[in-house]
Amino acid sequence: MLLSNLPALQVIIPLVSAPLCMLLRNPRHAWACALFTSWLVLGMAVMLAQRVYTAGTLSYAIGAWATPWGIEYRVDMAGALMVLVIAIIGALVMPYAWHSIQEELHKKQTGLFYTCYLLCLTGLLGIVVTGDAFNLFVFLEISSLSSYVLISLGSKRRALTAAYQYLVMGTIGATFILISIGLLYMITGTLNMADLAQRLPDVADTRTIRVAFAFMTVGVSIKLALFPLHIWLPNAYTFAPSVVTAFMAATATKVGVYVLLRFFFTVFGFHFSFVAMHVGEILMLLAVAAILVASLVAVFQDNVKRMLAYSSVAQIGYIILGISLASAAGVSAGMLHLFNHALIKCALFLAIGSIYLRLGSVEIHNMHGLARQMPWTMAAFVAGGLSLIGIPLTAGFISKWYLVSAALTAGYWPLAVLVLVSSLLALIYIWRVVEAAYFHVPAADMHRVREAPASMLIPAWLLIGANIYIGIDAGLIINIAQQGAAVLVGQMP
Amino acid sequence: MNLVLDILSWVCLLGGAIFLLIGAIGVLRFPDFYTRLHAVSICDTLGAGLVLLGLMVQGGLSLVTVKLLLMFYFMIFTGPTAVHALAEAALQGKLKPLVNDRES
Amino acid sequence: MEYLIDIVLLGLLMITGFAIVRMRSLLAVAMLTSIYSLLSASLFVVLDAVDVALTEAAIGAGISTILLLAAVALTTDEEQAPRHTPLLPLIVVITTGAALIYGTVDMPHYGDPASPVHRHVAATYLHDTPGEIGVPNVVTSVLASYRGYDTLGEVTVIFTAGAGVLALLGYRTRRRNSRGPGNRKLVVLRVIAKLFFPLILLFALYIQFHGDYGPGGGFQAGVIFATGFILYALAFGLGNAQRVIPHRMLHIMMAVGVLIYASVGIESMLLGGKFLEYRVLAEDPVTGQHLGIMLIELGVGITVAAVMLIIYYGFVSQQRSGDM
Amino acid sequence: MSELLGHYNYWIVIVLMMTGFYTVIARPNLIKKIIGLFIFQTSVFILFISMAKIEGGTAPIIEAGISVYSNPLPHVLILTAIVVSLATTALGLALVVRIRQAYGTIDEDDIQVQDEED
Repeated sequence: MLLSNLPALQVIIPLVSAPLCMLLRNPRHAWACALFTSWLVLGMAVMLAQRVYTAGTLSYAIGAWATPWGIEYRVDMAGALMVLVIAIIGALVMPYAWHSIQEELHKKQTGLFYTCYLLCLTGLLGIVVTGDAFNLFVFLEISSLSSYVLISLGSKRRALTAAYQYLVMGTIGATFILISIGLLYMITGTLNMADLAQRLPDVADTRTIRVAFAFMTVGVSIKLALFPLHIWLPNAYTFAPSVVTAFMAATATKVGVYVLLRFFFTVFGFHFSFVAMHVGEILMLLAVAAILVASLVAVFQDNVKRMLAYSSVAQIGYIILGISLASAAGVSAGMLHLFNHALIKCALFLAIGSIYLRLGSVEIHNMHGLARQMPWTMAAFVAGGLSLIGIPLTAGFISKWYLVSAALTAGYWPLAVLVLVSSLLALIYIWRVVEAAYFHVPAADMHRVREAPASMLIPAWLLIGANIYIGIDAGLIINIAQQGAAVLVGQMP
Repeated sequence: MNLVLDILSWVCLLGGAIFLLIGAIGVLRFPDFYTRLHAVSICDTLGAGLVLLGLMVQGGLSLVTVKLLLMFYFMIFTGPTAVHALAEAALQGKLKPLVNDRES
Repeated sequence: MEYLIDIVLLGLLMITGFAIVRMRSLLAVAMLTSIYSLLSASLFVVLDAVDVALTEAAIGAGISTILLLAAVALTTDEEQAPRHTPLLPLIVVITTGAALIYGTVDMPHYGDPASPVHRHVAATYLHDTPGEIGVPNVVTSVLASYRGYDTLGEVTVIFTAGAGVLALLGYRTRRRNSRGPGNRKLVVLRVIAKLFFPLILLFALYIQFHGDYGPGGGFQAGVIFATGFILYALAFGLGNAQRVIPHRMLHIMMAVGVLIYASVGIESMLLGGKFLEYRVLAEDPVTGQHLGIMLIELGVGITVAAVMLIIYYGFVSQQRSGDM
Repeated sequence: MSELLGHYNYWIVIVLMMTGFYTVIARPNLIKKIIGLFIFQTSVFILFISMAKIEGGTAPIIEAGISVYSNPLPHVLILTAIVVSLATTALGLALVVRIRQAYGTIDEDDIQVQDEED
């Protein structure tokens, strides 16, 4: 029963445990419930990935209704990889959450925090595994609404405005997606993605479908914070509770990228998206702008969280750049970077969260001499930073390497230069933190700062370990990314 | 017989419509809040009531008529209550009624 | 005739829409929003979407307006004049609108029976519902069975909103309201509220269980149920309403509704079917469908009613003084 | 001529959508923005329901003697979307109330001024 229903259970389990979590009055119980669920989800994600790896794409008809009539869950290799990313991050973030949340949130809110976290997990997983366009919208809203709440729980009042701004932009994005789904349905009469893909080529030459494509692209771009629609992201990441930032930076925008990939390649098809609509060129332009502008802005930030948030915008640029090359190598490089960046950014934000817990601030000018007090945390930050820059023997290097080689194969040598330049910019902004923490004279009251608890260090170091492991032996993950890309790009010439 | 019923129902419907129109004009033309409330209450009771009556005649003896009857019952209670609550709120909010011997 | 009503309603909607943009008084805008909802609900009736019309009237014109009014009362009524030239927004809006108009050119005509919308998936729902599900209201059968999973997602969305408002606004339980001198003036309202309170609850139950045969279902019923309590709270004060239905109970209800829904799905898995496959719930597949739909609609109704009340309590308990 | 008239419904709906959209992005008042979102979403609902309409059809409740029904699927989708829109509105307004408590204003420009002072 378990195995045959695995795709559905993957989403149902966190969904059911969210209301259960709310009923628990003791914060510790709520945390235990969320922790247990996250690890259960991880276990199932591993099983799911294994099954997809051996048996190929899984399809699950909910309610046993045949496909265009009922809702279908469909997991292929790319989807399994995404589920795995979300589950890993979710599972690692939860043990970390206990101390951090106890410190940053009001006691009354903690139970609800874990409920919303589980709902967000549900939404993100649901988006990835669904094979139905409207069901995607519903789960997108679950994840969005819960992330608005999670962000608004940040301790500063600006968390509220950040959440509000995200709510307004996110809802505009979701409404655009809804309009697009409506137009698609109007022309094809179906909502199932596989069925849409089958019916679209006959009607692809209508203006309605073109508009639907444009609206879908813009709507999803807001969600994944593609430049210049990223303006909600820096505030949201800066003022959200540390755990939320780490979780969302690693998963929410990545799921947006995945949705974009799904629609470009599976639903609309390579030919329509890249040849008829020229989306590759547009995306490449925006990605280049994102990488340059966001990296530059990041250099001038004093708040490390905000700096990393801008760096996230730049990194999303890399992922989109890979996709915009419209080749199997490019897409697999994009997916590889998506996976690696999730690990890197999550580790960095976890380290920053530990610093916030002990230091009460994440501004560079308050971090002078911090490395002596929090050696393990700062070491994790440095290791993550090196990976972000793309030093060899780290995961960041592998994905940038594949990205550059894909760009060169496609004949875009300026892109290789661009990657190099922005890596230098990354070096600068990481260095500013390192300089302050290692080479400046400690502030007077610095000796009171202690190292973070083990429950917060271990998740960060596990992620760093994964980073270095991938940097040394990337075979498996490259294989999965290439398989995922092959599934997506299957129909490509 | 059918013709008679039809005519009856149309008379009711048109009458209701006319009262609704009068109420609307009243809201626009009357000088202050309390007099306007007076105009509104005509819409609620007579206007809507006559329309419902007309529809009941159309419906004949059926479930629809029973439902319409319930609606009518609902309207004659809620309409005046709402107007009363509005006037009460306006009074509490220190809105002075317009007293005569002054043109507005 | 139908087209005439259609055009008139659309025209009224446009007027209301423009008025909403122009007006500065937020209280008036809130009321206009309610009118906008009510007009679109009427339009939905003309367009044969009776279930949607009922929902829009209850949610859009009812609950949303109450929330808007509460929010305005808690903040401020006057909107400041915009200080920027609206040039950039105008360009964005005009571009978007132009793109959409461009997209309409190849659309099937309004009401065209040959359009793909009516041919592909939908035709099967209409054709198969009597045999497979056995309920006359096809909207209910699609909502609860064919696309039942969407509805589970929808309940989760509402649950999320409830949890979110709780996290943001928290709650304070009020002691029983005193009968101050000001309260005497509410006597008419109180008598009527007392008279209608049971009727509203009865009507909610009717909508809940009649959803298979006519317009209605869990959502609409839940909202109407909550409206009954909101009326009670308006007339008798929040403290008294919270004595009737305390906060802790709402928390439990809100969670239990989702759990009922999900456990119907899990039960069908345990019985060897797929998730939310109702036909395995009973010997006869059609009876199974009936049972499944009834249970999940119950879950929906409970969660929606609880969340609406939680949201209302959350807003109103922010007010420092007395009655609202 | 019939070419033009065939789409008039959609065109008005698009104007309505853009009215809401404009209110969201042009108005600095936070409550007005939420109202704008609400109008925007409600208008999208009308778009969906318009496409479900079939000439000479009735509401999709099966009855003997009627053969043409409007399409039930968009109705179902919009039922879901209405609930989603309510959820968004409620959450947005709750945020606005909290922002007012924290900042003492619900005007975007004023908030920005205060944020820069921080």
